[in-house]
Amino acid sequence: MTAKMTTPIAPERAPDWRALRKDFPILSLQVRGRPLIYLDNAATTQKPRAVLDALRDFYEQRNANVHRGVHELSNRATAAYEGARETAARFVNARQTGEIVFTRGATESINLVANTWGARRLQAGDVILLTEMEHHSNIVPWQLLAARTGARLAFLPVTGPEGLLDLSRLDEWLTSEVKLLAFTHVSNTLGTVNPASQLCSMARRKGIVTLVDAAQSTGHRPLDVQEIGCDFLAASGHKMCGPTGIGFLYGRMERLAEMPPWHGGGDMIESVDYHTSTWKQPPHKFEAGTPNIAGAAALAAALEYLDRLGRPAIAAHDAALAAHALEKMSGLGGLRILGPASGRAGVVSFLMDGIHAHDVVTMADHAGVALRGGHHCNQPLMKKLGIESTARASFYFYNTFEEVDRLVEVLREIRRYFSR
Amino acid sequence: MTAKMTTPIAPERAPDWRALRKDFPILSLQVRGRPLIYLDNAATTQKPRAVLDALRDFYEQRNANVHRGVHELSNRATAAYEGARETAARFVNARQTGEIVFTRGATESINLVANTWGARRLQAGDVILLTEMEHHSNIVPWQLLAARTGARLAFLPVTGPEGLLDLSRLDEWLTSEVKLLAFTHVSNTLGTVNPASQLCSMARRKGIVTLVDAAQSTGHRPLDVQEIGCDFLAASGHKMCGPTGIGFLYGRMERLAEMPPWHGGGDMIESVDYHTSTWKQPPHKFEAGTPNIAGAAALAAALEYLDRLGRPAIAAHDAALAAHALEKMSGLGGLRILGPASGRAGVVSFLMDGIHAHDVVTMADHAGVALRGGHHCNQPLMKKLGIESTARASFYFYNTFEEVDRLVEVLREIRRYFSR
Amino acid sequence: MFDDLDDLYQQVILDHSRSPRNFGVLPGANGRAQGRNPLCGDNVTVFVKMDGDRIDDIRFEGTGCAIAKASASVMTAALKGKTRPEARVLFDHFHEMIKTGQARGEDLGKLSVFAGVHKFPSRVKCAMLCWHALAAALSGRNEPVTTE
Amino acid sequence: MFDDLDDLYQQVILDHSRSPRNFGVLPGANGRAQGRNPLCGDNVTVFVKMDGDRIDDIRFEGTGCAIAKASASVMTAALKGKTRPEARVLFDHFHEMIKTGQARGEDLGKLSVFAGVHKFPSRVKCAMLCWHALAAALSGRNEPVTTE
Ligand SMILES: Cc1ncc(COP(=O)(O)O)c(C=O)c1O
Ligand SMILES: Cc1ncc(COP(=O)(O)O)c(C=O)c1O
Ligand code: FES
Ligand code: FES
Repeated sequence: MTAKMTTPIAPERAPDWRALRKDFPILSLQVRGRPLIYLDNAATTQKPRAVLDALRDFYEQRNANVHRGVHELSNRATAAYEGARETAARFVNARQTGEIVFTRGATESINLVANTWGARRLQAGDVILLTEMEHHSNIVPWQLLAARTGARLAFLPVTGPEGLLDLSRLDEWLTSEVKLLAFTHVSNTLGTVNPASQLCSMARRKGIVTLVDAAQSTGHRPLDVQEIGCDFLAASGHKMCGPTGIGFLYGRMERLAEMPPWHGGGDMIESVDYHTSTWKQPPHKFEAGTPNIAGAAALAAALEYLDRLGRPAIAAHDAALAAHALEKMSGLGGLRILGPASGRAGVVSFLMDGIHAHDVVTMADHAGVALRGGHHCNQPLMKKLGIESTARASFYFYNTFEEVDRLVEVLREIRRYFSR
Repeated sequence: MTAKMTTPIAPERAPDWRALRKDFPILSLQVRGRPLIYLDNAATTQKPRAVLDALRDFYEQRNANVHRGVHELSNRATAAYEGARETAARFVNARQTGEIVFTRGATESINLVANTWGARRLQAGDVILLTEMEHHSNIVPWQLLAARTGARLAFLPVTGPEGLLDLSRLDEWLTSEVKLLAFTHVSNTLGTVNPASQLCSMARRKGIVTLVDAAQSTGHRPLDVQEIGCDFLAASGHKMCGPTGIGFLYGRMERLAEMPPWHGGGDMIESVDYHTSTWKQPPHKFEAGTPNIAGAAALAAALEYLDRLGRPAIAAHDAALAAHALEKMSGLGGLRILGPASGRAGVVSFLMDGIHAHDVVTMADHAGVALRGGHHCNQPLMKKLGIESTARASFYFYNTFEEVDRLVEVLREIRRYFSR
Repeated sequence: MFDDLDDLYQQVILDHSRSPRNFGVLPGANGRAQGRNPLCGDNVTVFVKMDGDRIDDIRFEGTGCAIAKASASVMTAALKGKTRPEARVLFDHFHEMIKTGQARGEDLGKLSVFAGVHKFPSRVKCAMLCWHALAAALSGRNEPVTTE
Repeated sequence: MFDDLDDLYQQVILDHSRSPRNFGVLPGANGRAQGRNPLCGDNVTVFVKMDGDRIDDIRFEGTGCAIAKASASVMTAALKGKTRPEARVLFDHFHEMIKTGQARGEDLGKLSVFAGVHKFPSRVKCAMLCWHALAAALSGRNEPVTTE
């Protein structure tokens, strides 16, 4: 994976990034009289016209409820929804289409695993191994599960200013009490890219189930659940050009098959009596009620859009922007950058001496540059690092080197303004 | 409520229903060469242009993640999302905006209550009282909760061919073991309108918590949670002109305040340490992860659209279409109609002698009329009534009397075709 | 109004659906299985009385649309007296016809009235329901099978 | 580049944020409370030493943006020696100014440098953070308060 990502893309093979900015209507917006420079992609990405059109097309040509209808619109809606499942399965190279469960996003995907697989398989004394760099969405569900089952949490350490996982003693961490290893593929604060296949194969060898929080990686780099070898993988549509309110859980079929249901309701049942019910097979077993049908259809459009560009090319562009930002920002002085010096994703968190992150972000916003400030849902990591918050620039393929230059210029002006 | 609903609307006050069909792009679709007559509104409704535009507008003018951003787009997104909460609160007349929790739909809303309030408050020996006409979404979550807590389910009987709740002995049903009464406001199979305020006030007098499944009523008739007096109310956006993937739970603040969290993750926390966390106040406590932001904004547009038409007028039109259908269909012969003879919602389920519901629906579809056939997620009720499935026509304000006439003509042709 | 449906609801199919052959429980059956169609909630139970490898008698019971009922009626009529291997071959040929509209082999006989079903993908499961139940009954599995 | 921000980041505010007055733990405090800003995760603790109804001494500690720090610095300076009722009145006047830009009463003095904050709704909580903590400290509540 890492190899693929850092392979430079031959210029003639890379898309014309600048040209495809016109696919994104919002990118021509003016904010406070200045052209929008959107560098908050780790929070959510913008949507290309292909996705907006897919939403509208769904509602204008095929809107109906799914699965039980015999009429034409209902067939179309079911085809759109189940077709989106196939697209998502191909996108992560699942073995079977049925290994994709649609959810609201990565957070719900992780909660689903905690409440089904976790509630069935974990008990007092078991250990859930996370890492110190997890997003709240990959900590809190396990805290709630721990409280319910008596299992406890342990955290693989993050070392040094580089913010890498300390894997030197991984073997010792993977004790026989560890039943689950859940980790983020890409850190949304540090930009660290964790070696997912290595972690999963070590865990698997010891019979430990694995979950990859791929919220920050799914639409950003090539990703293959069979190569990674994970049991579960959680993804958010809105972080990869899809609409809000849709995402998915990939689950290895053996795992899904052993899981009890979670939400109960229409569409997840095979038969219902007043006092007992039987369930459908996965994935339907885990999709109670009317799903986000249009959202799934539009997510499929997003995935197809991304694969037209090519994920290796996207990863290379993300990385090149980050490298450019690192280089330029280190020339500024009085600025501390978190995370690895190289091999990182397109996420750059930083602190400016004597200026609080929210002041940086407010001022950048007035110059048209959208950054995020705060703990980025990484409070425990922040506390460990002894900081309260950072400002963060996060890139996607539609960002340009000129935008990064403008960011650096704005940061320089902020420093000047604040020292007046 | 019933009174309001059956009040005839003075002609000059009712909207021009036919004229507003042009607000719905899909209604001018041709299906198999015939103009679409969409009579599957109980499954999902169609969306007016105002809603499609709200979706697009969100993604083109204000797309960002919510709550933690300081930049302009993020402020706009937060304003859109929290503004939608206010709109929803006004729509059901909640006491406070914070009594609205956004969910994927009615099913998730009910599961939320079962897994939070239910898991905390119920124990072995307690009784969850439902009715015999509940949708699977208001049965299965309680079966799962019963299995987890040792509580048991009881069902208020449905009587006679009219399909009304038998309230004559309601008092006896509301024993001291009953901790929760959960019932559907409008049956999606029978068309029955249950006396929600009466049920809730009797239950409340005995200290029983109440949940109203308002999936079929929220956008169809005036609805006021304070007048109903319920503790919880579940609603789906897609059944009232909103997009798929968004709905809400109304919860009386006293109830929400006593509930533990359910999904864990970003945005529902106040502070997170590696091993313990504290939660935000409701409603945020129950909204983990990135919500369906655009969906909420578009739902607000739907609610505003409905209130421009006026819910009393919508309810009257629904009822008038149903009455017209009942009258015309009873002239057909060999046709059995379920549910009450009068005072019903715009839902008409029927059986044709000797012709299976799916054959009726397939053939109607070929004539351009979208009906639904099957058990309508009401299997236990079907079994009780001794039937397998019904065909169902369900109306909304954009349906016309001519469409109902056409339905009846098509049914006559089906009978003829099948007797050949 | 329904001319384009004539391929689906052939006269033979309507006839069989109105007066199904071999309908009812089969006393002395030594094989049985239920097929469920999750799309509609319908189900068909097929009963077989095997004499060694030969289907001595066969009946069905259940609920379903005209296609499902007619399919079970025609199937039972076609299979009486056939051997297990012959039934397997018929299953394959019928299945292929339902999916493609093309009949391989010459053995389908009256079963070919269902060729038009392939134009109605949402009804394929209806026609196959009894066949899946049959396959389960012949293989001695006792759990219900779904057409998923 | 940032001219339109001059209303927010007034010179006085920048000065106070760089060298906050009354910063640090107050030994002998007989009232204290923490205010948390859920929007950004920042928090401010306000310590008071009351002499009857009079604020004998007051300090603050915590993390926050320039607005939050300056607000706490200016607030503590303004409140030293004031009585509880006077502090309440100042709270109300300050709150109204932050929301509307208009100062009622004449008593705000240096506090009026924050009038420009009302143009930046997302920063209103920053300016109010220390005031909410103060109100809690004066009322003797010990739980943390949020600005929600
Ligand atoms: C690493 C990581 N995990 C999980 C999430 C949660 O994703 P969502 O909010 O889409 O559920 C995020 C989003 O911020 C993230 O960055
Ligand atoms: C009465 C009733 N309750 C609950 C639901 C479930 O709604 P949703 O599928 O939107 O979650 C429905 C929808 O069919 C319904 O008709
Ligand atoms: S519709 Fe149920 S079997 Fe055909
Ligand atoms: S941004 Fe945290 S207090 Fe102002």
